[in-house]
Amino acid sequence: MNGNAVLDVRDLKVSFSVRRAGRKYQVRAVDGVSLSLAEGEVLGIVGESGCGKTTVGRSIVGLVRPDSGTISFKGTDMTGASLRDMRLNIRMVFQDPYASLNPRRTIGDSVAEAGDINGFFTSRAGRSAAIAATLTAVGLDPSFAARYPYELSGGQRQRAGIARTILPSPSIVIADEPVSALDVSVQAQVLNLMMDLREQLRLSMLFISHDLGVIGQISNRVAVMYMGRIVEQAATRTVLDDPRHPYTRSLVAAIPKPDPSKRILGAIETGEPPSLFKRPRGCAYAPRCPIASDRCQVDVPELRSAGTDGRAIACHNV
Amino acid sequence: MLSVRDLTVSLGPETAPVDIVAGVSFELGKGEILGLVGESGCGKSMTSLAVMGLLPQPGPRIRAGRVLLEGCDVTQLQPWQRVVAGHGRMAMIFQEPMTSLNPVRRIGDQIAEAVRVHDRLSGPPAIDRARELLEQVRMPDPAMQLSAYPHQLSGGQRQRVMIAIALACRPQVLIADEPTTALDVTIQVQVLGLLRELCNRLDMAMLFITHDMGVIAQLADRVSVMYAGRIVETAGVEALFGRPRHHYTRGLMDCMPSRNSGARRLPTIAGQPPAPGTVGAGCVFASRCAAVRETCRTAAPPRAEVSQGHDVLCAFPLDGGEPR
Amino acid sequence: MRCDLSVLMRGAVGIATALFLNAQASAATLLREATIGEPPPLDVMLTTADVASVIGRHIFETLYALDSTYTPRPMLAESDREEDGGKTIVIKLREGVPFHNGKEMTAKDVAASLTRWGNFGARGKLLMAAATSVEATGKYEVTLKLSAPNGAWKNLIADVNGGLAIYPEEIAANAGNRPIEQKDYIGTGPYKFVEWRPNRYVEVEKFDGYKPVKEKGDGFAGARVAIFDKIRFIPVPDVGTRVSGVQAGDYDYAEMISGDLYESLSKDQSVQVQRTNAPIFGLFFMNSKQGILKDNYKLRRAIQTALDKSQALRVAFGAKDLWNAEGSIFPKGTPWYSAEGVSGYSPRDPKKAKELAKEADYTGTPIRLLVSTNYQAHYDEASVFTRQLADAGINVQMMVVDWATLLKMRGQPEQWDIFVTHHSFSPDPLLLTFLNASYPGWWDSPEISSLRAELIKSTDPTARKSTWDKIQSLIYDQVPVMKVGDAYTYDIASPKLKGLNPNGPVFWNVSTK
Amino acid sequence: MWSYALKRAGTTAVTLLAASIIIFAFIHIVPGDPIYVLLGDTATPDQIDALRHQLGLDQPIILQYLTWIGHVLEGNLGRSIFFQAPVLSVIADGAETSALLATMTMIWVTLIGVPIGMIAAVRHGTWLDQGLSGAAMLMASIPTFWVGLYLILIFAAWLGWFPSSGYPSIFEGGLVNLRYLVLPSLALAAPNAALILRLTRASMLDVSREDYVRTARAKGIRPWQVVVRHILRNALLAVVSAFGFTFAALLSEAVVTETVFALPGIGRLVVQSILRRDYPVIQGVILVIVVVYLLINLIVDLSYRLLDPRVELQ
Amino acid sequence: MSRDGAILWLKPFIARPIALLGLGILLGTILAATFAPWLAPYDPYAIDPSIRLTPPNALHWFGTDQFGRDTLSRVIHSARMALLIGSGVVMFALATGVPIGVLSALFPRLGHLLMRMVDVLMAFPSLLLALGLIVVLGPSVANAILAIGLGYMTTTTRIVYGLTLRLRMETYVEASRSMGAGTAWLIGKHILPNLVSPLLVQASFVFAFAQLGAASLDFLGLGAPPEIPSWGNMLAESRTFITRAPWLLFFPGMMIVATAFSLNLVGDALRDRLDPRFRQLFSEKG
Repeated sequence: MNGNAVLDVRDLKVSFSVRRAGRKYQVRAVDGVSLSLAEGEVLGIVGESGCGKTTVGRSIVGLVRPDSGTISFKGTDMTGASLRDMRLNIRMVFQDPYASLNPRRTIGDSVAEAGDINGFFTSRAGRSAAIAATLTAVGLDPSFAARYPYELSGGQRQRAGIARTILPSPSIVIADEPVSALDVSVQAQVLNLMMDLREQLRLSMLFISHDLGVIGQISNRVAVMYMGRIVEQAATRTVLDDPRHPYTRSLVAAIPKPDPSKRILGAIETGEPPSLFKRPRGCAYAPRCPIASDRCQVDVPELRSAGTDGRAIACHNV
Repeated sequence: MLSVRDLTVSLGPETAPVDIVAGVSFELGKGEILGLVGESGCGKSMTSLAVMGLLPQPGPRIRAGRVLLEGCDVTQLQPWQRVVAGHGRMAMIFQEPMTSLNPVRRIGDQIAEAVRVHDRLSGPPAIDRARELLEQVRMPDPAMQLSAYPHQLSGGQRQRVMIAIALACRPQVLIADEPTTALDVTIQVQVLGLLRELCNRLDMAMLFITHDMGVIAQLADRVSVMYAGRIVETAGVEALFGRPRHHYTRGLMDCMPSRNSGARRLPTIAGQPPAPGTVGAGCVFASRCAAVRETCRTAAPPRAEVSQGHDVLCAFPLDGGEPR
Repeated sequence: MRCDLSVLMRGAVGIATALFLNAQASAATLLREATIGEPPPLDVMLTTADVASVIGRHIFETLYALDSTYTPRPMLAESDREEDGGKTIVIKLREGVPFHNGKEMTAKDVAASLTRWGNFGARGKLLMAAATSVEATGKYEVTLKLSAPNGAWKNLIADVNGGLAIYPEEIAANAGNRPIEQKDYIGTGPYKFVEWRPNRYVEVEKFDGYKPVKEKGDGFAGARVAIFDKIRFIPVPDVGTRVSGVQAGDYDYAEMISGDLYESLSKDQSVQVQRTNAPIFGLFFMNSKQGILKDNYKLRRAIQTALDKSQALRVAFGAKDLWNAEGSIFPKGTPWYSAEGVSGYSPRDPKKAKELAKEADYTGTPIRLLVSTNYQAHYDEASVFTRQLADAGINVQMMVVDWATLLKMRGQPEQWDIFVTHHSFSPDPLLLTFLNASYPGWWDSPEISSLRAELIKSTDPTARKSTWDKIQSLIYDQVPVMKVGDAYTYDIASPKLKGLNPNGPVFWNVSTK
Repeated sequence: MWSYALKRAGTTAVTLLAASIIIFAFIHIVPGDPIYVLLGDTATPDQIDALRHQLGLDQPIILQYLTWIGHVLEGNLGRSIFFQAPVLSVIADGAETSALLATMTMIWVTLIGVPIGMIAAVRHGTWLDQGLSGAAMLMASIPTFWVGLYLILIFAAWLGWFPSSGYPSIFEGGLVNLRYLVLPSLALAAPNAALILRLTRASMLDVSREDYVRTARAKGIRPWQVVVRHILRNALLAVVSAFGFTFAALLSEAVVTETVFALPGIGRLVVQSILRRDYPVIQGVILVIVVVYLLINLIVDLSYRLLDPRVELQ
Repeated sequence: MSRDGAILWLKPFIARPIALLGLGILLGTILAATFAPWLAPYDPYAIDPSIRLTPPNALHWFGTDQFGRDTLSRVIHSARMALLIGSGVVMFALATGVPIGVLSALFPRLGHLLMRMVDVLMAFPSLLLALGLIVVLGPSVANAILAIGLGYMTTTTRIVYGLTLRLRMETYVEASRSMGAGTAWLIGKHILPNLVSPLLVQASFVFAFAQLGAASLDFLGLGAPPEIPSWGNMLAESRTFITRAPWLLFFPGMMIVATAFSLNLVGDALRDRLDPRFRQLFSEKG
């Protein structure tokens, strides 16, 4: 898409086989997603549970093998390649700060892991210094290097989890729900940290979340996913202030606003969530959609450009 | 309707108790929705379990305080004992609809079980009543779902079943402990709508526990904010969101991304809550408070009514002049 | 469903009632004997296993039977005569003796049995290797011709253990070397075979057509009268279980009780103790074919010199009544008793043993002792000796295996230097295993070869006895085997039984008080 | 359900086939030779060779396997070298004892393990629970044969309440003969009951911490109803699969018990056949035990699926 | 491990006196085994038929056996065999089970095959498997270890396989993979360190049940050579004397029970230490 894209994902498809009652089902988790990430940009991916947003992120860092599609880093296709060199460039922050640190390793070892794996450090002293500097950068005291995860609070752990992704400094960070397990007050601290680091290290970021508030805070652009596909994509403000796709609309409308004067309960209709095992033939959202037409039942809408600021929508009826 | 007075829940030995809920008091009127909001570990769930008589055994226990339902003391009674004593009109729904239903028993049976206890019905009438309850919670195709197992339902549907079970108790007070946290936003809005509608229709009071200020704002009539085992502020929902008087409440609201969307940086509350048992003589929030003064560290703050129905546990509350 | 259940219930009640009624129905007299284990097939001609012969001698009979002094007496035979200087033996049979299948026993049956025994029988070669012909020379007369006289022939055919049991002709002729099948367990004995339930029991039943001899019962000889209607031989390998079984009344008789219980059981009112009158004796075989002990008579003597056999006997057999540190191969009171060489039997002289070993140029090479745990006594003896030899500086390494493995390994001369077994009482030296040069140990020095030939050829008792004296002296000189000592096994029985036989477990003539 | 059952049966069959190869291979590299045991000490080499040929033991081993497995598929497990009888009938003779012993043991295990486990769980944390759990742990640490020997000493030799050993079939002496199995089944039940007790307790405690138990309590139903309707059934699901495992394991644990009590079961049969090198019987018994083991596991697996609605039935 | 870690490990023992008792018995056994020649009042092999089968008395606290050997000395010396067999079985089970289990979980195709083979082995009841193996290999200490170990190899493999499958899905393992970690790195830095504590629990149970298995083999005459003192051999040797000399069976049997019991107690305490629920009792969830 963009010539200056650091990351370019083309037509990504991922499916899993799921066993249920002795039968195998093929579940399409990601069904043809394309996106690109410009240098220094934060792209938010938002969607509800099971929409495939996490799978997109995991495919990019090589944790999931896609069925088809390409993932290129600065113009080099990474799918199926030996990924050693790429690994230091694209890194992932995980959701659960409790699970993402090995309880048997010190914070220092966890933070230095990417460097250790890839032979980044040339001396012990250099390694210690780098760990200390990185811990300081994420707002932790360097003495934390010798501690174990159980000695840290949730916020501290997530800082350590972030520290791990910036030593040595990468080009792209994939952040998969990095704050959703945190309390609001801690969440704000971590979001601030991420925004600071992005600026200081000139990172590009793919920020995956179910929380439009968080997405709105940190990202430049937003892609809304539903059942494995992007249904709407645009600049953050545009999506939040003027959602077009019927799904995006109900999503935005359903956010409980912290304002008792704007009560929405009972005012909006959002329908039943889809089953992963029974994908509709046409538009996946059609069964819940208030404006679905006959065409929507049979014909899958493609993501098409709509409007000026890079907005794209996958809907027959808007 | 429900009155909780100086409720204190403690862990550890009798000789050196660690209070995880310290002197919580609140009143819940008929048909009223009281939101209890706080961060994880603040003791809000323990409060709800203590009120319901469901504290896990062995584990925390009620060390002091009373729980009065329509003026009757039910503090030390478990739900079944309350039913026997004639004060069983209280019910509870929980956070995880996935695990809160028995996976090997049919939906209908699980509802009918509560019907049997509270309506003294059995056999087909109990099942009829169960179907009726499923209708009340807007379950699609209720007659069919009676014979379904929990795993055959979606998360939202399971939470509706939980609500139906609660309704089977014909409660005057419903305690909802983070009932929508595990649900997607589009489903959350449905469940919240249902709960409010039921409260209105059945004239039922609800104690709604959550960490989400947005949900509270949408649902509650009155709000209590909890911090480190204490209620630090109580007010009507408009007053609280309009003019928070406690520094913690204010901080909590300020750091919500959706309130600040687009801002360069989010305001934060420095530090982290004190661990239970490490609270000294002073204000529990002193270590994190931006406006802390010397007395805050040494003397417990007074509970002050800053305006009609608006209590704050702070020696130096924010002034109420400037609405946010 | 409810209806089905009631039908089921009624069925169950019916079965239960039937089972209980069944319990009361068994009124016939039954004797239950606890044997030391499951027997091999009851083809007593082929097997030397005691378990098999205990059962077998109730079913099968021999031409002669040993009395309580272990002298052969006619059983199926009526009389005999020797011709041609002992080279021809003519045996006259009793008339009118029926097999269990109703047919009368004749000379043809005996001839066929003799032939099979000669070809395949466990002990048949000893006599029949020299046989030139076996013929029925009359309906009740059998003639056996030998190339050389055999002084021990009557002894050789008098025991049912590996011996000449008389089978019906067609069974003996067709069986070949394969153990005869259960349906062919047809003999002339006072009991006939009923059924064999593996691991449960072997059952025999009174044979109504049995014809006893006229003489009074004495040892295995004389009249045999079946008093019990049925006998069950129940394998109970654990000796403690056998004992408590008899004490509790679950069994009427139990074989081979360990010596250590002898004293307490002798005083026990709930059992009677039955000691056998013929001792068995432990044997340590030296490897004469291969290895460090081959032809090394000095080292062998050194080994024997180091030992105190009474210690081993005491450990292995317990009560003093049950063992006898006796150097003579044959016990006192038997015609073969001899004092030749017995000074070398159990000197317990470690110092002298050390000297002897030094003379034999022994340098501490491990001597491999093959022993099995299946027989506790073997193991006990070996343990004690190993310890005593260690004191004399002789390094013995025990190789403890199970009996089946031992039987295989002892056939391979490279595997061992000494192996442990025991020998049951035998009425004639020729029946001793170590006089058989093909038996593992392979004692075949020129000296023994000539003495053995002498012993076979001679029919004169006095001459044979003096030959045996020389052989025993040679045994203490060349030490092909070491005798541990005489041991008397004992059995226990319910105090109600009377008429028990000191020769061993035999249940004819046995009744309840 | 049926497709699942078929599939499970298929894998069971494959496992069985692999097991049969192992059984055959193992037995045939055993040192020691049945011929010697059969012919006794005085056999000549000629006799040995003749018998070996006759029994087919001189053929290539693969051929011996194919012959064996072919016969097995026809229901013919061969003839016992020692008993001179069909292996199947030899095993069938022992099967009654072993099956009754295992059943009786399972009855003890159930009667002791499950209720006491329940009591311990319900009284969780009290001295009663600690006492019962400790006792169970102790029971699980006692060798069965040791228990057996002392049971014989006390109840048979000293008190004379039960027979010390042996077992005459109930078809010959009636049901009263079951008294022969009381002591052995108790000895065998001791450690297994302890394990089931601990499992029941742990499983009930696990379940009682589940959210749905809290839901049930919130409904206001009585504690015993919570235990019976919500805890017990779910907890027993886990216990059921352990039952199958225990039952199958009993067949081999019985090896020692049957030896101590001189019971004519297949456990003792296998030990003695090993000592006698009776190949066909060893093969047959082990094969039968493995078949029973796999079958029980199959049944447990399928019934588990029937009991647990989370597995959808199609 | 850090000092705090060590304290965490000791916690379950301090909390439960009975677990402390288990630890005590275990230490006692280890001491007895180590210092057997100094602790034992007599040479365990010394034969003296003149004092055979004497009941416990001042000179021979546990009495003497049929060879006149001192039972107490033999019981003490037998602790060596118990520890040898137990640790041998544990090591065998771990040395085989851990690699097979870990590799099976990390390489699903290989794993499928290997786990099928484990299934086949598991279809043989463990004692039967041990018997068969002993008959093939002949009775000896090493073979007893192998035969008993094989049964626990399968269960250990199963446990390791299950744990590794779970660990493989742990976020920190995924994080490591996302940074390009190879299999060796994952195993060495993430999987093995996290297997240590569950394997410690498994090891103590295996150790306990190996005692019972070894005793059964000894009892059937298929375990350690009978001339070597071991509790199982002592039982096998003296079972015929149960009515005459019940003490001969009592002491070695008690030692087997005590050792197995103490190991079970230790394993139980360690398992509770591992069980997250145990700790959750002390921390409130929001």
